[in-house]
Amino acid sequence: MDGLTIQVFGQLTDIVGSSSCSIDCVADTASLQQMLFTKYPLLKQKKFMVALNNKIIKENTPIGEAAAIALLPPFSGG
Amino acid sequence: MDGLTIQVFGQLTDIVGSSSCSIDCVADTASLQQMLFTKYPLLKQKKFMVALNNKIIKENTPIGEAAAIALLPPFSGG
Amino acid sequence: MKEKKVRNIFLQGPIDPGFIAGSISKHSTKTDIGGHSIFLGQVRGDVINGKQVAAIEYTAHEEMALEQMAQIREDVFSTYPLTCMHVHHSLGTVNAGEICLFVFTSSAHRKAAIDACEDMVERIKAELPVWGKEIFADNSYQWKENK
Amino acid sequence: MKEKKVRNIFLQGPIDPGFIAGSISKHSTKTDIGGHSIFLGQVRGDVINGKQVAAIEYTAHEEMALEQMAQIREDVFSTYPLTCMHVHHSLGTVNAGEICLFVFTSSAHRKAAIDACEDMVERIKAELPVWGKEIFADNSYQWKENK
Repeated sequence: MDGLTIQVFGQLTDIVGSSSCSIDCVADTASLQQMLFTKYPLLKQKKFMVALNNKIIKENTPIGEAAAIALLPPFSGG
Repeated sequence: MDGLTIQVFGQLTDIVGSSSCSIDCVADTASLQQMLFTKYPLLKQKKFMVALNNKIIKENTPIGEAAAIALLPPFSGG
Repeated sequence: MKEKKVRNIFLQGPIDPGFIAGSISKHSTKTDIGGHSIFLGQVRGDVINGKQVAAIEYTAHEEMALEQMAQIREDVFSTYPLTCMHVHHSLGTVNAGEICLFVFTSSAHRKAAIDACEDMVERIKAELPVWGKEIFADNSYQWKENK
Repeated sequence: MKEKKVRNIFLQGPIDPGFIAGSISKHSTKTDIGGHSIFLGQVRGDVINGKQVAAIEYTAHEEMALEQMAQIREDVFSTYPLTCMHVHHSLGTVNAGEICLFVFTSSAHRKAAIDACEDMVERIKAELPVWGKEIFADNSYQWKENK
């Protein structure tokens, strides 16, 4: 079974150590968050949003196969 | 005794026929306006302000010697 | 308080986009600036009673306009925390599609520059003794009126 | 209704004032335009704990940013009677004093262009997944936070 590749942005790259990371497949975004907190405990102290297939997720959502997942800290463009 | 030279701007130049006109000396801005209305009756139909020495005049004001007088229709810059 | 210094704002003919670029470039040494707001007035080729405006010819009571502009500049500097401001207005003929007014404000944070620029544009249109004569393609004309 | 067309807004490195001039020039054929409003973001050389910001390095979730920008564009076009709008944002390194954001709106009468430009700037800063990393002269850094 393949894992998921997650794109990581902004200051979260300092915690993950890279602009992407891989984790085992998970059923939904709540489980994803738990798994990330286990793997990268410093993430618990950070504000960020999860995007699933380019949409920001506000409540727990199933993660399908080949899902595009991204972790987005507060924006600071412009 | 010298007359006064008056600078004329915007659409008022169409009435006066030039960007300046001369009139006899007058005591104050109210008399000036009367004299202008006599000389250029079409001015009565136009909105304009009188500037005396680069200040817009709101009430009757004495006109000194060598006064700079200008007739200013509504502005349309920009 | 800034001193009320009278500076020329008028130039003959249209304002060239290259002039605007030069003005922007000059601010790259001012590294306390975070935002610039620019307003540009462009001559519209309005069709009025079937005739199209080909150009506007601008005249001004220059001395009064520059004194009033100094007052506006002083007021705006005392209202907003601006780093700098620049105003240029055309005199003479400006063809439809060309730029006749360039207002440029800069500040550390965007809000001051944006609000000050809008304020300046409104005051320039309302308070400067400048007149525009709309020239049609057949050389007839009418005097412009600001709304 | 305009179609929600995704266009690129990103370019590598700073936005050159000559590019801005070129963009202004292109509007001279649109003689229904009476006013342009432009906002430019410039990188500030802030001093933070005794160290000066030398540059900001921008990254973005480009795909999401462009989709969101298409939404903003659609919303703004349906709110204001605009002739056109253009947005450009830097990616990569932009030095202090250089331009990193260029928002440009045009309309027949000034109010629409001015209000739309301000709206766009606020929404771009709040809604686009773009991040700035402030690089100090000694190559240390901190992540920028928008107020």
